[in-house]
Amino acid sequence: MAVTDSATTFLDFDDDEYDEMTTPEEVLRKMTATWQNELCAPCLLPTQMELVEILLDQIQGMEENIGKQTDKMQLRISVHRVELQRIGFITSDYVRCRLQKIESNPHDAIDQHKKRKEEGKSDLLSESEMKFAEEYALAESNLFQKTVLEFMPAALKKMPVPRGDHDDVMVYAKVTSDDVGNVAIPDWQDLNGEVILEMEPESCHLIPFESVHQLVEDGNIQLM
Amino acid sequence: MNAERCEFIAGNSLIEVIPSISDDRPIHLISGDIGPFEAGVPCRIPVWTAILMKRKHNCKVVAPQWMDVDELKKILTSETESQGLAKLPDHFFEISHMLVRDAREDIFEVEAVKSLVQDIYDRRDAKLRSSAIEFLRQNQTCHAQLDNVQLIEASSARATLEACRQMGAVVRNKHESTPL
Amino acid sequence: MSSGDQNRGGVADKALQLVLEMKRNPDVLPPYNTELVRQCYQKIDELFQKNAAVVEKIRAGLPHDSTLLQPRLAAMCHIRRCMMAYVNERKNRIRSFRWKYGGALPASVRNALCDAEIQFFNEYSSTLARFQSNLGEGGVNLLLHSAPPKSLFVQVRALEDYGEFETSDGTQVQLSKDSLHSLPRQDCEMLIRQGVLELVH
Amino acid sequence: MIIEDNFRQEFYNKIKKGDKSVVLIVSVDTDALCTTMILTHLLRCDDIPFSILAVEGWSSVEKIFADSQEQKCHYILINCGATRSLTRLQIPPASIAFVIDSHRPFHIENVYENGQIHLLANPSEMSELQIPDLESVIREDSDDEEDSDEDEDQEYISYEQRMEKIRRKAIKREEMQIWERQRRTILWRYYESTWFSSPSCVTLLEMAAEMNRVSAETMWFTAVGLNSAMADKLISIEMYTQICVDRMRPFVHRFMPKNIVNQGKVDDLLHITFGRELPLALYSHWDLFSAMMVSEYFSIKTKNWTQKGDVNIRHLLAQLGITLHETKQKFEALPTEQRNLVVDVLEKEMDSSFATFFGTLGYCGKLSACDVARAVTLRLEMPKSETIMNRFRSGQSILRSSITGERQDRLNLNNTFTSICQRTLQVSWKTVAAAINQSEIIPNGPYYLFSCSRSIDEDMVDSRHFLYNTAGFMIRAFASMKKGRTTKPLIAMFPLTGESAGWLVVTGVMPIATIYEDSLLKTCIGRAFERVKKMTPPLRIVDDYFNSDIIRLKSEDRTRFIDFLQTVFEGTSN
Repeated sequence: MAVTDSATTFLDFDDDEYDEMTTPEEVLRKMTATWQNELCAPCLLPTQMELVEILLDQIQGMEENIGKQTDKMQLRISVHRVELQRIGFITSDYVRCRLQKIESNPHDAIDQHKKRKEEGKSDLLSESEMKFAEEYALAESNLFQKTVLEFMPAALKKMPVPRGDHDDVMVYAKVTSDDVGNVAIPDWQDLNGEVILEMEPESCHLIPFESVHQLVEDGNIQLM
Repeated sequence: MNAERCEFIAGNSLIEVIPSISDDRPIHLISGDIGPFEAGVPCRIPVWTAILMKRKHNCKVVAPQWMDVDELKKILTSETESQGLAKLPDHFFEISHMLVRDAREDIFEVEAVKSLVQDIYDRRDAKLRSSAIEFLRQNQTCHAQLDNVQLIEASSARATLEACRQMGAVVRNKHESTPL
Repeated sequence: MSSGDQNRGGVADKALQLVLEMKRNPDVLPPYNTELVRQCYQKIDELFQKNAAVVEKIRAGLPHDSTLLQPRLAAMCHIRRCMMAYVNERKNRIRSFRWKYGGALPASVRNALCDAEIQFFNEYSSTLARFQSNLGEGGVNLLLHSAPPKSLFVQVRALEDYGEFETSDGTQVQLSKDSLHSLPRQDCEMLIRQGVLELVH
Repeated sequence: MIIEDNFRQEFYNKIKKGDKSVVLIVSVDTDALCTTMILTHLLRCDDIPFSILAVEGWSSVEKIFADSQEQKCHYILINCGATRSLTRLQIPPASIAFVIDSHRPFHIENVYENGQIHLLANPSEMSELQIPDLESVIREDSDDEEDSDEDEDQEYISYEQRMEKIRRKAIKREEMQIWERQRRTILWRYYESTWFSSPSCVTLLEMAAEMNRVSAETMWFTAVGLNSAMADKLISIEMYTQICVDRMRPFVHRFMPKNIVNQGKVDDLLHITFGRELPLALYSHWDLFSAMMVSEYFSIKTKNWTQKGDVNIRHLLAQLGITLHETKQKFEALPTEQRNLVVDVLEKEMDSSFATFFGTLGYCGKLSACDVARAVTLRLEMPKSETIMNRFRSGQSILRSSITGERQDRLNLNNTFTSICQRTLQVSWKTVAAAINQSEIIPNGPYYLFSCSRSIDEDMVDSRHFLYNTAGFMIRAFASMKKGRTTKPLIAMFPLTGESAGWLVVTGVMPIATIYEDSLLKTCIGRAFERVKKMTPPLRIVDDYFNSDIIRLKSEDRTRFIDFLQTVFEGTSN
């Protein structure tokens, strides 16, 4: 590709996770992979909203550049504009997909987020996603309260929060990095046993999601 | 994830074009630089840019070398002979679909190419379908290895998988909610 | 449900009617059936009183028949579950309207909602609006970019005299009835959604 | 001002700057539609936003201008706007107008208004236009003030000087009168007749070629637009052939099958070939007999509206060696060599040199540009009850359906041929036959008058294609019945029904004997109607059409209109 690998350094992130220089191209590639994973995963994956924020900045900067251009009719302007639309689509579609998942079970998302925080894992929800989940959960319970639960006898006023059960969901997973090692899947022959599978690079598997959940979060597996 | 999004992702793959305009300043896109362009000199750019420039009469698309009748015939035969799925270039179906639609005049024997790609898709789809039925019928293992599956095939198969899962849920529900 | 059962009346047939009402109108949101909902929770209350009476007898050591305690509880849960399913399905459609029409609900939809639902829509609307406002610098309208972009420009036809309209790069366009336009997709996505513009080949 | 060449620089690059919004005001006719398709293709290539407003009369153009007085935009008027002064139509002061119109002559004020209005004309026609030079028609206002200043500041002037001034003013006034009279005669000759120059779509194709953005589709649109000008009797066969030979030549061979480099076997790319075609409307979608019976040439030759008609037809067919059975069968059903044989025979009989463009797409059969042009025109002009934009859109979809491979589109196209086109030809023939058989065409001094009593299908009567073809057919048929009928024009009146009941649509056609120099179909009917409208007591005449030789007249004013027209033609009052 005539694309020169000029790593135009972009931003040094103070956030420790991004200590090495990250080019916008690298951010976009990671965003595309994350978006694809989020679309294919049955449950919420850890939030990557910083990628979205970086790309939204990039779009803003590029739009200002185009605004300054006098001759708006050249080819490069159209190419830039289409690219901005494409990036705008990925970021919006990613956020919409996550909102959909939060809305389908806000309480579960909030509890999961707190659990991961206690276990010291990476955040499931971003700050604004958490706020959204709480506000939405409140709005939803207000609705149920005013239409049904209010009229229930005392014992029936409480509703158990349904738990998302994702263990039996199968996904298509492609191994993208090299030394991924092995993965355990439930052995249907003997119920408390496990089968160990070897994950060679570039191999594709139809496999229960929970078995590869961690690998997906680490970015070693790409869902399809 | 659906076919439309697969085609969108496929748009990022690179393809060779012969520009009919010259521009010595490369275009610094967020997804990397493209160009500079020199009329008549082939260069590689993302498929979405190629289609954009094609619509503006600014370039001719060079069909990928696998998008040629003899090459496709070879793929079709290897697909028929092998049990599993043959290895195909990434986004094989989406790219051929996009080029046949938007760069029709630049593809030699576009009609033959179109029907060969369709045959290859049908052959693989039949394989995927039969292995899926087999997989769902057995209860020995909850894992199947199918290397070389294309993204677009996985996304269409996922719909059937999801349907089967819901069927299972409905059946389980029936048992639970049957009166005591 | 043969006619025989009809006069005895299944304990949860009202609840079932609620759920069927939604099933029979997949596209149009039927008006909120306050009456049927009321009958449902009155049925639950009736069952609850009966159980309470049996429990009183048990506490007082009087002769009682506790065989129906459990079935009545199961019936109460089942009716409640149908009511929740009814409200939940309506809630999901109300959410989809926010994504279809943006902040302003058309009157036809608004009239079909009960007060609690209107309040839910408003709360949901503002929650979403707040979330969108702190995305990126000046906020992002998530209703835009609803599909992978095919082309920069779309061909549209104005269905009414909308009047003056300014595109993102500042050109003024006069959207008079029955006029055709080629406009940046981004600019007219909302107008298409509100039925001012119609996509044409 | 007039732009003669380098349209890309003078016209396209100006609107490309993008500082003003681009608004296309398009007349609803096939040439304008094809021009719009090519221009919008170019605009889309360059991502230039634009709007399209379809118009059918000067009043709608005036309304558009009135509604956007403060607008700052580039108006592109297609097949309208050249023949009347746009400044008088209150074109928004801050807007610029580019006029791509085949109507001639240009209005003087449009020509000499060099800031706001730009008329696109092709270099080859500048001599035909004979535009009077500026001084002879437009008086500089400056020289009037001069006189008035002189008087104030020179009160005490000698007697001789005062006499000298009076004499000089008298001479000046006299010069003014002479200039005035000369101006009137110049303008009289300049506006005397109206005609059509080459279709606008050809100009657009050449501009697209300048930007090397010609595709098979744009070429096909031009072929259809050019043929529509023929089918609507706007340009002569000589002019049509001259355009095909000169201006279309660089493109004719570009999309021939053998020229496309990677031509495999049959693929569904659009190929355009150029070749001879029988000038018999829709014959390949019909049976030969019906096509011949409604065609001008064969009807007049066999006078098939008379009782002897049948005998003449059989006699002619026998003479040509064509069996009746052959002509009654659907043309497509005939075996190919029989088809070619019959076409050659008929072509020799009509001694026609007509050739046109054919589009082939994958497995669907060949389509001739003149049949498609006819179908598009009738979809654009009928039914009048349909809104302008709906008709514009259905004309557009028929034009597009001729170049997509889809089966459904081809069905719509064939349905248009069989239903609307054939019916229009039949109604046109019936009108002419009735007019002659019931001798409804009456000589009225300097012109013949046909005043249609039967009410014709209300959709058709308002269509330019129907009016021009029927009037042309009628005068030739009328002249073929008796000698000496070739020196007077024919005025035809048709009653309107529906919500415009009580009105007549009036058009006219020049005498057969008129000799058209440099193959331009010049007519002075429009001028005559204008002068009748100016006469007192004023008649209720609506001349809103872009073609001045079609007007609407209140039925009650019919008799006075006939008399006024008679005086105009006799030239007693100029």
